[in-house]
Amino acid sequence: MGVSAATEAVVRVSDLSVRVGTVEAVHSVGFELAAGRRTGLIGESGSGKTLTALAVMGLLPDGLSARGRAVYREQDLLALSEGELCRLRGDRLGMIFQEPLSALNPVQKIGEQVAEPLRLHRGLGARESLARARELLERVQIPGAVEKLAQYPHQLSGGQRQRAMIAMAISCSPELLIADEPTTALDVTVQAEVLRLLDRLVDEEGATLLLITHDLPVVAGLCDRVLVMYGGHLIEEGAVGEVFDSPRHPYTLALLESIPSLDQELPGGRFQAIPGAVPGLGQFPSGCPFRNRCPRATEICATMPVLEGEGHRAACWHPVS
Amino acid sequence: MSSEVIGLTEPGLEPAWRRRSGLNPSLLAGGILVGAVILAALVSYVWTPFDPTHVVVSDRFQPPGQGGHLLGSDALGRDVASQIMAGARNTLLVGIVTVAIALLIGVPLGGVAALYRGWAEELVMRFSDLVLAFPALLLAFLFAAVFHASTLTAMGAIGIAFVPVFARVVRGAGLQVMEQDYVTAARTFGSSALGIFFRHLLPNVASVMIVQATIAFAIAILAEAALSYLGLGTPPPTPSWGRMLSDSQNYLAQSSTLALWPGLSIALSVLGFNLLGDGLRDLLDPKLVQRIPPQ
Amino acid sequence: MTEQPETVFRVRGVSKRFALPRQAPWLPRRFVAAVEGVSFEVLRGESLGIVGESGSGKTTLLKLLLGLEKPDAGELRYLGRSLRREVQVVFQDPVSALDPRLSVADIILEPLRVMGLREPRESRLHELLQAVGLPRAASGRYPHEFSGGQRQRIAIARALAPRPRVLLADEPVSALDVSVRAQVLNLLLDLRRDFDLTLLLVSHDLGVVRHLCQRLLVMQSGRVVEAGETPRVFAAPTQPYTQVLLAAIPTLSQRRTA
Amino acid sequence: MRLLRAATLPILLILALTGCQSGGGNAGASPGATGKDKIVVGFVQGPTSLDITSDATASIATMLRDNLYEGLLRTDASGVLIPQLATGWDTTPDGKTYTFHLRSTNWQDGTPFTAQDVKFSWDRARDPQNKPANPHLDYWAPVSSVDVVDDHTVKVSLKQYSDNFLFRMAQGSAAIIPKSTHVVSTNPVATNLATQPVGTGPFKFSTYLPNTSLTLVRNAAWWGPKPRLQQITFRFITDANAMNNALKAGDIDAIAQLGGPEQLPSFKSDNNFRILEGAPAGKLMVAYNNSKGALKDVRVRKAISMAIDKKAWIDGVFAGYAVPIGSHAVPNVTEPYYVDENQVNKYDPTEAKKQLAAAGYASGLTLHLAEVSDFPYAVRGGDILNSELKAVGVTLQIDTMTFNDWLHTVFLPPQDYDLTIINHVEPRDIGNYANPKYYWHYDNPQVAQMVLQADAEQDQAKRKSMYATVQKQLADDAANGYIMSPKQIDVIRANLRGYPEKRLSTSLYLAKAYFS
Amino acid sequence: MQVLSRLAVLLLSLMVASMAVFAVVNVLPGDPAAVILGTSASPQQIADLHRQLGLDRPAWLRYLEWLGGLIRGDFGVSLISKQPILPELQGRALVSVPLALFAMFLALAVSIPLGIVAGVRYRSLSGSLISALSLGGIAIPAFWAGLLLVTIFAVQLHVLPAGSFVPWEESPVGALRSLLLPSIALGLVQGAVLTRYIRSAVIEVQREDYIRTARSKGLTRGQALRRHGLKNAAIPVVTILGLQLTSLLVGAVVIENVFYLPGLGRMLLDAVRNRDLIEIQDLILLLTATVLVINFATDLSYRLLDPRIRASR
Repeated sequence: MGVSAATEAVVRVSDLSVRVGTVEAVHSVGFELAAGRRTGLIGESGSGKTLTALAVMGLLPDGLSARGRAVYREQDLLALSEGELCRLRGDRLGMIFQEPLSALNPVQKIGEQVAEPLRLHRGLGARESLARARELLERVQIPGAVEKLAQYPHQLSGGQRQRAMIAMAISCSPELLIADEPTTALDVTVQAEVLRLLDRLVDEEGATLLLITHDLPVVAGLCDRVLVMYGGHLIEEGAVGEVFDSPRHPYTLALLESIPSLDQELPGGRFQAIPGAVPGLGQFPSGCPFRNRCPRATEICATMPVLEGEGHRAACWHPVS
Repeated sequence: MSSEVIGLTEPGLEPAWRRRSGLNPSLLAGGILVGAVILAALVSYVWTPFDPTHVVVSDRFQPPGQGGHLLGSDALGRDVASQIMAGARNTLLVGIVTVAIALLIGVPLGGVAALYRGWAEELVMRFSDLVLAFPALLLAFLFAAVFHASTLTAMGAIGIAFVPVFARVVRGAGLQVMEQDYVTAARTFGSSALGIFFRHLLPNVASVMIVQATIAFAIAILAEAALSYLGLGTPPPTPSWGRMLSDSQNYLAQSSTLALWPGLSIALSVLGFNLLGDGLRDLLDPKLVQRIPPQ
Repeated sequence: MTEQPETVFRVRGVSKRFALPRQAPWLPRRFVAAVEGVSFEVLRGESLGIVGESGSGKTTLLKLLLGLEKPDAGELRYLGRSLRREVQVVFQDPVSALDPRLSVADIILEPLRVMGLREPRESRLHELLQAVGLPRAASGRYPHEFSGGQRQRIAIARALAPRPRVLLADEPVSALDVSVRAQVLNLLLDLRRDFDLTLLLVSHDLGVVRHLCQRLLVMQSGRVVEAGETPRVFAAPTQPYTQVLLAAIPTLSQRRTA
Repeated sequence: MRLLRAATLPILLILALTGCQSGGGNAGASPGATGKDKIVVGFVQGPTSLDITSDATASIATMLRDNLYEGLLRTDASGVLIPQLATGWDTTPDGKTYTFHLRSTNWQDGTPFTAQDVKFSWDRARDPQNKPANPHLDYWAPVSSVDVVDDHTVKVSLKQYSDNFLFRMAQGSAAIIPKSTHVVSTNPVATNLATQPVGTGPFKFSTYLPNTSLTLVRNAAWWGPKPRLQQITFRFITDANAMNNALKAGDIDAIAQLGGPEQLPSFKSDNNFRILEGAPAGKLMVAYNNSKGALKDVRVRKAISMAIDKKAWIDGVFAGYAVPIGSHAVPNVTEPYYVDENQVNKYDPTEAKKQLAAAGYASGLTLHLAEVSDFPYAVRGGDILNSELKAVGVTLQIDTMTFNDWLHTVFLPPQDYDLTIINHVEPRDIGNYANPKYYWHYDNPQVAQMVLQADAEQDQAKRKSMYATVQKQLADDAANGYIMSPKQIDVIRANLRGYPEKRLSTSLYLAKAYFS
Repeated sequence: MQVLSRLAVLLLSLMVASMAVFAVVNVLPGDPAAVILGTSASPQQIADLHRQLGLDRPAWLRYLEWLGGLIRGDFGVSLISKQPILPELQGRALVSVPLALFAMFLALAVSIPLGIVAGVRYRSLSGSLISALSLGGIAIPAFWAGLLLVTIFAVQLHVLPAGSFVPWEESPVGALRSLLLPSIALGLVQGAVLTRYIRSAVIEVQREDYIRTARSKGLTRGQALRRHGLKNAAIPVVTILGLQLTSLLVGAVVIENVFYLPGLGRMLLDAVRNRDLIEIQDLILLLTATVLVINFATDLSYRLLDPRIRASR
């Protein structure tokens, strides 16, 4: 299938590397986020997926540095000044974080926090922005939006907090919305509701979504494209159907197989395991980061393969046919 | 920041950007200063340039370097360097004894609070609240009034004033330890409270205690110096930095360096212990060190 | 299989509530019920899953079973010889489960030491390490030198040390990386078979429960809302909550239709 | 950075405050709190009571005698006796009867001063049953009766002639207090003078802040020429350094009896101040408890005396502003019987060791020193003594205490101590050696006898020779470790006039003081 | 309701503290009369004083009398000066309280900007420099700082008084001037301590997730810190501030003795030296009560700042 050339890319990331001190944690990652598309970024802890997103937003923590390009509307986000970035963040670029309790300011009322981007980017006054904040809270289906405006984050439930986060992120109708593990901290039933909400809002806003998660089924239900990262490398990329139905990279395959089916018995009565453990940062093997756990690995895997293919691309010397 | 970002959840992995290689500069500087104090104190037992209490009035107010007096001589011709060395003994003694008092009382109290919770914890916390209302110097004043001022009343008062600090730290850290699954596991095998205290709680709060003790040591030095300065600490003729300072106050016009050395000694050893505490904190990374109000 | 199955745990109408901090000394204490009127039995040799979302009371129930909490009402009995010795537990968080100040050998042998069991420690240690698939060399090392999956193996080895008959597992894989979860789950499968263990698995991950447990309890707000054979519950849940729960699980086959 | 600029705010504020005074005068001569008719005098020690007849603390007499309280006569600055409340007196040839003619004046509370007050005061003073008892009961030992002749005449009969009698009646505790007012109980007699002092002097009581200050204001109804000063404030600053700084900073106008002579050089070079170097007064000594342990042995006492290097003390403790003494007398006019006994028990550590060995303390001896931490000389002396005694094999245990504690443990019963360093500032107090219960516990009946005889001796030469013998005996007995007589040093603002110069009297008479 | 409950705890603490003080002074070492007179006073003297102090009556009665007196404003009479203690206390407080407040003001005025700058720029030279300076400041004993200040400003430059106090009624400016050097000496140390705490609170807060959230909304680092960070950073700092005021109060005791200020600290030291037990009892309780009230106020302000704090601490 592949992305049609006509679809304009909202963000084009190329050769993006992130260094944690002296260790390179993300290695020359490149991908495009096509307008209106939803892309899932999949990876386990240490895969570099969150760092990649933060690098694009210019929100890397102190001590971390990014190289490469992330072009948004002819502007390289990595080259912009803090002031220029600030004009985009919260307005054109929205982000939802994983842990809503710590991501919300504990001593500020929800209403103020949701209204802040509107004041900042739309120049709304206190009353107007609060009225808008109420509408937003209603839009994310928080019950009793009016009271919640005057409440503090700790007074909300986990799901409500995440909804408030989403309201905040979409308040200025961003073109690109990055959601970093938005439902990991939530219970299954709440997760389902929040995902449904996210799905609807992205549709309504016509935003481009980058969903970061380690949960493959979530991507399956929400996204149309998927990026798979492991050990700081982008190892597979493609439409959700293609990647999930016929994965090329052994890692992607293993990940998919490790998810136990709910309606079929386990093959051979055992869970499908990947041998070994995810190495720590800086401890991945050279070349293909998966080669020390990969059943197909050979000597050549000591050299990092390039991401190959049209539309559905994979970085593997011995791809699964 | 979420731990995901810097990969701290990864077992066995130190955040590389923290530059663990090489010595932590605070630890190094603190170690050198504290080492110097300890060395001076130890050496003073066997050797000082002069007898620190020996008076040679005709030699008084020698500038530093003159007549073999490395740091000069005081109003009665006593060698300042020798007194500083001998004073280090007193400083360390006070620090060790006060911290020992605080540890010996505070750690069991905090342990009991963390282990048993309930009314035992309530009692310990209310007690420490009460003692906290009496800052070290105030307590020292009270003791001095009731028992006659001496090094002992000073050390006792400072030590007791530190008790709640240690009790609270042990309780706080202990509560965290008690919430760990390994303690729950130990309880499921039937470990006794005492067993948990010694096997799990104590080793795991040790790093907090070490850092806390270092900081308490610094505060104890300051407090004792203040008390000796006021004449409620170490009595003469035992050399003490605080008393040297109060003596030197009379001779600021004759010899301005006289007030410099004991003050500098106090400041540097306090700095040393503070740096050591900071360095140890970075090294051991305890989360719960409590602040002690200085002076 | 005609033998009458032996009951290991008998739980009858058990409730447990916790006091909330007082608003003021003169105000009455307020309580929150964590477990309310729960009844079930655990049969020897079976594997029972307890599922529920946060706040459903499953962890409290686990503590009640372990004897770490006493029920406020109802009856809870372990019908074996020694609860302490025969019932062991594996926790969710592999970091918090192991005392960072103790070596692996000390950790694994701790139950034997505490219980005063006289056994050749050295050989037992090696047995246990082998059983959980860790090298002998691991014994002298410390928890921080191991990955999450390995730590969970150490925790399992410790639980096995006193030769338990019942193993309680509280979300044993939810803190692990996706790619290593299966290893630990397989280990549990193997151990259950090899050591003839009764397994009680507390989890919110229905996929895991589906394949590891023969029977299932669904908990909501401190109560058991549904209980039954696993395949039956998955195939035909009778309670609305169970239906919602099952429907909420994202699956690979549910694709977005653009 | 804006934040950093914010930090400069307090600095500006500080500059403003330091600047406030630049307009006020030149550095060093800042007027501080001092006006033209007010004086602030710094004292090391505040009074322990405002009742001058109740306490031996010298500062009470210094501040209050002659300023607030008056006696029948007083010593002027040079030590000469001059009339005060008595306009004059007659003496019978046998020297046993004095008739005082009293001035007609009023108490500061308005009631008239009469002969009844004199009789009341002195009868009370010589009655040991009173509480508090007069600290100088011995002053009245020779008195047999005090009789009122008329309202303005008092006759005092002595059992025998007393050379010291008039001199002593000029001292602080012989001040006259009012009979009719301020008596709160009669059996035993008690007054409220301790808190509400009333006298006949040129200044009357205003306010007293214990340990801080005592303020007197001019008594407009005083019998003498009107004082130029409107107000006297005595400010108590124990710390010698703080005192010196206070004078330099202009907070006080004079230091009465400088506690820290080491700073004299800095005053000497400053034209804003005058240093008043008085005659030596007072006997600074290491007092021995003659009745305790090893100190009973004269060889031990001699050894300690010989271990003491007076020169070191004079330089180390008083920056050279003192003269050595060898016995209990000082070379000034108040003690005309002075003889130099400095040759006895001269500094000789080797001989000291021999004496100790002879007394059986060759292997060492430990003695306790009761050290008054309020007095710089005692603290500094303690350090010197410690070093000197160590050199001869005596270990000194220093017990520090306040002057108040010292009074209650050393000076007053139980008088439990070994050694103490103290400066006796009362003139002509050699008579204390006649009292074996005095805190030294010096018990030599011959000396006691001779001291009493000397006082009763009218012949000056004979008297002097008797006193000389006593002084010699005290030195030989090493009754105490006599060290030096510190010079009375006052430092005053240069424009202060009429301040008693070279004062020998204990009192600080300020009725004539003024600023030029 | 919660405030009332805290108030009740405060009152209870005051009661217990007063008992503790009374017990230490009266019960522990035996006869206070003997304590006052020293270890070797004659039995007669002790007996006299014993009676004079009313010590022949039971301790609880004397305690209640003392407490009752305090509540009525009768602080008793000094054993040494025989003067009522309350007026003296009031006069002294006019020195000590402004001294502590003045020092606190200086400390805050210096430490808030410096602490924030050091926190924001903790990786740069200026931040490290401030940090190092503050570390040095902590190590310097306040009384030594006082001595050095006296040497420079009073002895050498003659711009400020070296010690003693010009009463307020005599000259308010003079009084302020006499408090200036002591306040600086005192404020210096406290300022250094505060700077460090503000610095670490600011560093800590900058690492919080909600700061990143704020930046994701389009706030610059500075804006995020100002709008979201500082209030959060204030929470730990306020706790420190309470402790700080306490140590200021105690520090004032020492500093007053360096500068010969007739404040509560001098009064306390004199009382200790003279063993004026009644005065000591009053003063220690007064200072302790102040500490407790400060803690109470800290607790309340903590509540105001942090909506998360509920009934439990």
